[in-house]
Amino acid sequence: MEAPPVTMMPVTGGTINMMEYLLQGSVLDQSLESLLHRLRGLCDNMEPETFLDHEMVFLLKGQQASPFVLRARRSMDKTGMPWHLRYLGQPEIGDKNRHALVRNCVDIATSENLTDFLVEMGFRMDHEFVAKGHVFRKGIMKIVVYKIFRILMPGNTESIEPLSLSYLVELSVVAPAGQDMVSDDMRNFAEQLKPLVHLEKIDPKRLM
Amino acid sequence: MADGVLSPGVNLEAFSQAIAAIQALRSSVTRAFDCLKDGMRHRETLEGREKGFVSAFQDSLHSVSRDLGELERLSNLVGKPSENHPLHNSGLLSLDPVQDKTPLYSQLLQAYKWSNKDCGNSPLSTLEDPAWADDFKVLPSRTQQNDHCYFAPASSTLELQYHAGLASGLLNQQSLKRSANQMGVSAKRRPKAQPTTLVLPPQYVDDVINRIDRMFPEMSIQLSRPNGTSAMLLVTLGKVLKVIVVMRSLFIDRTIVKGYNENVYTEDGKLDIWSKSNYQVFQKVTDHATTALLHYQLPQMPDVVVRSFMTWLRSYIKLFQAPCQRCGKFLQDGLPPTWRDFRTLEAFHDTCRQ
Amino acid sequence: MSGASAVRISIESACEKQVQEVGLDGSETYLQPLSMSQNLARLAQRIDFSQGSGSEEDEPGPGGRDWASPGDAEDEEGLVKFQPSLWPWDSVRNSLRSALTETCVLYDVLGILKDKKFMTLDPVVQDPPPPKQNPQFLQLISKKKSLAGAAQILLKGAERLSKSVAENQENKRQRDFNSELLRLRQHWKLRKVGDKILGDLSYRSAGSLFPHHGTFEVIKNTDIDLDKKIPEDYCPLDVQIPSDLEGSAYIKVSIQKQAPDIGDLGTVNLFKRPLPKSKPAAEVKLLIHLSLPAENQVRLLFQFQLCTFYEIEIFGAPHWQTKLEAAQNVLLCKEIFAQLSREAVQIKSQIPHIVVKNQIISQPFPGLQLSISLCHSSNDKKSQKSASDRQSPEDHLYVLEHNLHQLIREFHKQTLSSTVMPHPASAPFGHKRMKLAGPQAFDKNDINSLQSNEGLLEKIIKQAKHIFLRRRTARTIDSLASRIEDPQIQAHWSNINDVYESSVKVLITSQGYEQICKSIQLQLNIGVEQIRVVHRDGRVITLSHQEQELQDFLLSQMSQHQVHAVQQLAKVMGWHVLSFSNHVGLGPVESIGNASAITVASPNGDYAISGSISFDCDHKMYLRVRFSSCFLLESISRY
Amino acid sequence: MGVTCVSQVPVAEGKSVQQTVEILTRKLELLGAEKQGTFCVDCETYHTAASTMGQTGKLMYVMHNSEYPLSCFALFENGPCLIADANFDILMVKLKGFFQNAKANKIESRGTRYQYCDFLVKVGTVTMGPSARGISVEVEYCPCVVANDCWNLLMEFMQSFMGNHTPGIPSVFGNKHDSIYSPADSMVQYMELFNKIRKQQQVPVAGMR
Repeated sequence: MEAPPVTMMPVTGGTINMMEYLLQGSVLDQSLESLLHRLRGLCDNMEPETFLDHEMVFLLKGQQASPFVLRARRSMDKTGMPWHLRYLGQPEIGDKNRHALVRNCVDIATSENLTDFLVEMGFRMDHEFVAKGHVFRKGIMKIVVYKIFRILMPGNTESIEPLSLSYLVELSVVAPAGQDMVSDDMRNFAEQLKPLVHLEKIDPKRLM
Repeated sequence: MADGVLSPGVNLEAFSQAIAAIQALRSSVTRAFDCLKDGMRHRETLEGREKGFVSAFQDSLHSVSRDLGELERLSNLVGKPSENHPLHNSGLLSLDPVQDKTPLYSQLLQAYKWSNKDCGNSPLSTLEDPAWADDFKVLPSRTQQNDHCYFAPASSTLELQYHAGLASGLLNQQSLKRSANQMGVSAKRRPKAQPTTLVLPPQYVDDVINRIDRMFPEMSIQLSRPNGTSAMLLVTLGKVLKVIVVMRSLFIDRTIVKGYNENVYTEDGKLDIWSKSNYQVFQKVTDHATTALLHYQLPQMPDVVVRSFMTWLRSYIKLFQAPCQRCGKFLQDGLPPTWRDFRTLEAFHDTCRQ
Repeated sequence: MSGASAVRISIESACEKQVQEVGLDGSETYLQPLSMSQNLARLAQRIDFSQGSGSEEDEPGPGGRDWASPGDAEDEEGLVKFQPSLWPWDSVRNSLRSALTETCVLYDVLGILKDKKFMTLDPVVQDPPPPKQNPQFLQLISKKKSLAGAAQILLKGAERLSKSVAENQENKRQRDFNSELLRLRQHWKLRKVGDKILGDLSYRSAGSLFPHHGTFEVIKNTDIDLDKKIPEDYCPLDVQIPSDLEGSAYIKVSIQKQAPDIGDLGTVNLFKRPLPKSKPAAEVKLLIHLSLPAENQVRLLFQFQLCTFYEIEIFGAPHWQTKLEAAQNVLLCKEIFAQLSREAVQIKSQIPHIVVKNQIISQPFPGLQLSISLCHSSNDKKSQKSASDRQSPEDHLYVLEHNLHQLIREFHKQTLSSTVMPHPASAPFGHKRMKLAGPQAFDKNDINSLQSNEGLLEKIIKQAKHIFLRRRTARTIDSLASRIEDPQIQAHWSNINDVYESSVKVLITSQGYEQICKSIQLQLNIGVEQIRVVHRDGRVITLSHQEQELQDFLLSQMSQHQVHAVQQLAKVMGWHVLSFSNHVGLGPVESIGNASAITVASPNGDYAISGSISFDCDHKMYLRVRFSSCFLLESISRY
Repeated sequence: MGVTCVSQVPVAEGKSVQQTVEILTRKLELLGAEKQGTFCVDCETYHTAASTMGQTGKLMYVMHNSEYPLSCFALFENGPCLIADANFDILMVKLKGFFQNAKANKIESRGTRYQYCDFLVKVGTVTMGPSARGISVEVEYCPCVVANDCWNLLMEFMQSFMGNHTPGIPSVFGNKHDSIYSPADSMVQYMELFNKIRKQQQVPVAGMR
């Protein structure tokens, strides 16, 4: 077989090598209101929105030691929104000059038959949960404050119970690789949220 | 029909000027009252206030009297309507001299009725009519949807009227119906405020639409009132097309036909009643639907019109499935048979229908 | 008990707490000392009331009962005898008992008195009652005194109140700087830079992208002589507005006929409606405007901007709110104009748009000129501006001016709300509908429609075209309707219009024959470039912006209507239609189109009439009638 | 997003692929169709990496269509079709260890896009590697969303320029009944067409190239 000629790809594409910069923290339920209040003041002048999402984590096991993880997420309170399929790479802590956790990420919006398709590809659902909370925006920064709910009966998103008495706070930016400057902005923003919440780069590996 | 009541003797130009003068008078009177209502304006001194107020009021009164004078002058110019035939010259044609064919008696009665109507239709009496007064806002030719002509009762002997009634009943049977007016004479005189169809209560409109909605299972009608009392309908016909119908009371003002998969809402979620379909076939159907609106006209019974329009619209359920009844083909110039006959509802290409 | 420490003993009094039990480990359980009420209750419980009542045996009161139970009382007396030493309330009981005894005696005396046999009561003669008046007199005096006291207190209060009110007013007049600043802060964005206070006039937070910084400075108004009487409108706070935003501005939109060769009748008078009343009206509005409190001006000001006569007769310095609003309006007008002129240069059109200084000139239709100009005048050059204004105060297109403001605000809103919060929350930010484009497989057309971004100028030109077309169509129909009396034209304008589209139904009828012949009903959809006519028989005709086309079309429809009417009438009357044509190519040459013709024969066939209808150059209709058989004469009857 | 029929037109006797395409397009232009740029549909094949999941080599196809420039279609034979945005391609790069791109199997159809009233016609040359292997004709009737409603109409139109090469009813129409036709159905048709053409590869047709 001769090598295929260089064809100009018609539409193939997508944005290559996007990175997610992430800072995380948590607040107790009692202090949620004051945090939201602060966020409303700091963030862009948009109507603050709540969300209610259902996330499923899929694994594909191969010969390699570590399985391939994909996250499929859908909105439960807004109809007509596409499903969100997300790949997240290994997080890098980096040195002191970078103020946020960085990981490779691929965001894909897909049609509703995503779960069927993933199963067809050989993926298997590992776990699922419901996330409920608030989302804010400041420039390119996204701030989500949410609580994770355990799903009591698999597949039934109606019967849920909260996993903890606190809310998870995430400050994230998705930017092309190498734009470490954004982490400075993120740190500045995180500073302004102190002492309501301390946002830090948390290495999930250390926690395990 | 507003023009219809003006006999040829009336000076139309003067008439329209007179209407403008009335408008001016109205506005100046309003201004005078506004001035009174608002009272004294804030100024440094009390004296200044009073002075300012008095002078402002004087000014407005002056303008009232000036406008009134202008109106009086114009009203003389308008002139008396002549007592000619109301039918203009074409009316002469009906006075057929063939005696053996046209019975004199019925003609005389007819003539009586004409003159009777003429009395009633003289502009002065129509001016008193509230509905007509409403139309003063526009130029005389632009009556707004007043498809009825109504007139004051004539002051004639009862006997003549009785005969006239009988005769017109007979004449109506002989398909000599000429205009909606003549029916009005034979049937008992309608009350003056007859065109109630213009101001139907929203509840009634809802009922009519609901009934039609239930009538056709494959057609779903969504009624909304984003602009006050005027209803807007979103009719979804099977999986074929969507129709946006803009109503005014029970009269259909405007209709747009779009594809089933086309967006009928604007960015902010309102019904988009202006943009046309992207597809030629639905643009064509839109035109045909507009034609249908002109065709189905029965001002006295608007609900019948809506119903027949919807029945006609329903025949598009087979827009892509029905071949042309004349040429037997599906396509002509790239379009399916878009025309539906108003009576038989059969499918034709636009060019095959004649 | 011995287990308790020495310290504890020294603190507690032994009688206060009793030890209930001593545990095996030596710890003591105490009984809580009784509280006062508990103690009282305990003591009260100890009273033997039956004994108490028994001890009152010597009371003579309720007659027989007491006499009947002496034995009982004896017994109880005996019972009591050994108790007294225990009784702490003994004295109480004793005095109670003596009181009872007294009352019993009194009761008996009264009982005897009542019979009036054995005893009567006589009044004791006392001193005459002069002191009776005295207390009343004293009362009056004391009342008067206390009333006076109350009045004094009230007066004092009133005085204090009126003083504070006066002080308030004084304060209000003086309007201290800080409260003014607070009020300013409620309406405007302020920030402190160094020792200055800067404010933001721009619409940036509302979504504007106009690069003008739009800052104003807040200054303390100190140049006031405190000794002199303070003028009423003195305000300690003043604002310094950038010099280029001073004065007043508005956008003026007008349409002029460029050359007389456009060949339509309507244009000249189309936009020159008599407006003699508008000037006083505007002045009235202005007066109202000035007398309103500053808060309400926001709404009114907008109305006000649109009116031509923007000449405020300013008495003294305007209030800061007025100043700022005027400056903000100038800024907005500048933004609109900057946006328009940028687009005018960028957009390629057949006839390029011309931008000259403060004016943009465009040609919506050949021979027609749309001009949009920014009229900005600072206060000192007022006279010059008003002079230029008076040249043509009538050709304003207020609708378009208003729409321009609306469009720029829409544009602002769009920049703010184009991106929406993602749902699910993990998804990236993005345009609302664009996010659906991938997963819902939008095709090219859909995506194009999402991206189409028409500029301000294009929109306003389209609107201008439509307005022009609509007004002229109305004019054409009206003039035809008033010139031609038979047949009649009726126009029913739709009550719902878009900025780019409106429609009108046109009916052509003969009076008295509406039922017989209603063949001509038209719907005219007036768009931006053209008029689409939908005929009742299903034909669709597209007319261009040329007025002549519409006029000719309507005339031809009218002539067709006439022929139809004749045909229908003939049928009704029993005549036979021999021939019928909408367009006859025979006969004398018509100035417009072809004549319509019809030939009818009488029922018995003796007579035939042929008529043709045409319009001559005066747009009068002619009916030529020819009688056959008897007369071979052509008679032309003119209408 | 109307109803689409994708079919293959055999190369005319004694003509090259290019010539046959020209004959077709000329007929279309005579009919009054307007040329509106070009189009491209491509299809990449992915194998599940050997014995990853104990399944025997399922094939996954990732396709793009210039008509839906922001979308990416991923499908299995007789399986679900996922419509995603263009980032799906990046994911496939990340999934390299699990799904291998059979580069040699990349197949695409390129050609001209025509519009005739509400019809869209795309006549394309199917190429695999450097060689042209056949002709695809896609006819879309945009206003209609239910496949069976307009099949007769579609067929009448196809007959007008394809003559006796008019295809039969596509298999995807059969199981659609009255449901709404989606772009995924067109991609399934293309996938089936490409698979058919790939199989023809073993039987070289005279006049190819």
